[in-house]
Amino acid sequence: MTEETVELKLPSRIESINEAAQATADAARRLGFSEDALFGIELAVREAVTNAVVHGNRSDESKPVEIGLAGTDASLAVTVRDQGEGFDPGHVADPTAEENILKASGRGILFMRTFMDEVSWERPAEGGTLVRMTKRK
Amino acid sequence: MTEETVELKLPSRIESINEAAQATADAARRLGFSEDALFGIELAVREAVTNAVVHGNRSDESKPVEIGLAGTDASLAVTVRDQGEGFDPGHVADPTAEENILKASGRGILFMRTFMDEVSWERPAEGGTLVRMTKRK
Amino acid sequence: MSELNIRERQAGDVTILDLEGKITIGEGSVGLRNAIRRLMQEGKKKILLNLSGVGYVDSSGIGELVSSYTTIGREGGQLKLLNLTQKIRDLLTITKLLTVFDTYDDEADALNSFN
Amino acid sequence: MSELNIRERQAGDVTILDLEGKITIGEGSVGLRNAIRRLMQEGKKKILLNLSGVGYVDSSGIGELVSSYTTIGREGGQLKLLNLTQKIRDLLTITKLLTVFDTYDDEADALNSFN
Ligand SMILES: Nc1ncnc2c1ncn2[C@@H]1O[C@H](COP(=O)(O)OP(=O)(O)O)[C@@H](O)[C@H]1O
Ligand SMILES: Nc1ncnc2c1ncn2[C@@H]1O[C@H](COP(=O)(O)OP(=O)(O)O)[C@@H](O)[C@H]1O
Repeated sequence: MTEETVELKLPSRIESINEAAQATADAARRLGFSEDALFGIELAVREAVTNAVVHGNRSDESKPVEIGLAGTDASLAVTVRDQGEGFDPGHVADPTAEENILKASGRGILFMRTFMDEVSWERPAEGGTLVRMTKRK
Repeated sequence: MTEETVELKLPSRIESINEAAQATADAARRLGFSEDALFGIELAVREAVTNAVVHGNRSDESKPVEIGLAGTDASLAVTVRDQGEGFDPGHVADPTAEENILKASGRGILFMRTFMDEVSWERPAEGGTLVRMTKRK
Repeated sequence: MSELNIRERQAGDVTILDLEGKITIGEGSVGLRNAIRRLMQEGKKKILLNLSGVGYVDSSGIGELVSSYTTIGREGGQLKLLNLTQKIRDLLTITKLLTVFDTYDDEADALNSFN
Repeated sequence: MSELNIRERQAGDVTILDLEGKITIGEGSVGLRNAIRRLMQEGKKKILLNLSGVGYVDSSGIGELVSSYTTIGREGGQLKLLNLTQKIRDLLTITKLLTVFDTYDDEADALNSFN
């Protein structure tokens, strides 16, 4: 029956990334994820929140980023919601392609997909982007 | 705008007290409470969850204890809900009275009231006991 | 790793228990209770609890200290407390128990106080 | 306490930066960028980054390592990496950057490799 949810509503600024990362690491540790898994979960959340702050809300501090963590004995589900214009995750450039390898950015989604078991993006009716990620134990 | 909520649904057993205490300490630390305040907040939550497990749900593991933490820049609000028969907090014996001083129990509510700024009990329509506690920064 | 580790030392007829960890509901409180019970059975009735390594105590732990104190007193023994942390001192003050217990910050002083 | 502490050492014409902390978006990435920019201005173009004390890197940090590498290369200099932690090595592997960088686990070897 053990269930745990954490919800954060943070202003769109860089410091919020650390706050979300800390809350995620705390929750994942309480849920008993290994330190290895923890590193990946925290990284995926950092990347998703970075994208919400930078690309979604364009660092407009008046727009919140909402982070949800829902843990059970078996998994941790993460949601990150921004108020931006959205994007098409199917058309994001592959950062490991020859022509992109020396670019300074474009590796966040790769990390999210690498370290989480499931990652998906939605465009909710009320606007913005909603990222859902799951990590199983 | 920074807001954080944590919700736990835990089985009525002793181990749940540690889990709730850890989640509370983690959240209070993230919210920037002093280590001193943290000790008191964690203790108040331990006592409230102990009462929910032991007196409220009478250690029936099938009955959940629900803990809510709601933090802002200024305060942390805690709720603890059980499915027990309730009690009258106005008629609890004073553990510091001469005749009670050497009793083995009866000090939990005193600690909750000492370390939190506000403590109150409700009997919600759906049954059980709901404790609300607030600590301001 | 158990919640409360208890090491036993003997100084003359006084038994010193060095406690390390948490005295909280469940393992911690029960561990202390069992240790005291065992000492009673062994006829060791002069007991000094060294609390310097105890980082956390809840109302159950305070209750266990009180129970230990009354149990031992009933058997004609003595329980005293050594090296209270500030937090434990605060909790004993709040519960008005600080004056009930004999407390010491120096082990030699504590040992000398037993008769 | 800043997120990334950078200490500078000189070994012949090679400048070693001992990094300690996190290379993540914001302070950490910017700190590294500024340090590299300053070295370029001082004409120090052989740079060895000692990453042994770097506990965390995100995609922005990886991007900053790549930018440093290309900036220095463009100026005719060389950037090499020393003492990758397992985590950083994993991230460079995932991004297929491990073969792009010259990496070393021994400082003397790394210094000898500069020409
Ligand atoms: N929440 C978002 N809102 C809008 N665009 C996004 C969002 N997340 C990702 N993107 C788009 O996807 C691209 C790739 O993202 P990512 O792989 O994280 O790399 P980076 O953020 O370094 O560009 C971004 O450059 C951006 O165009
Ligand atoms: N959630 C609850 N449900 C039912 N009774 C409760 C609850 N919380 C407290 N009580 C009652 O109040 C009394 C005093 O509680 P407390 O001060 O915490 O001391 P203790 O739990 O050690 O008895 C309890 O013994 C119990 O009768």
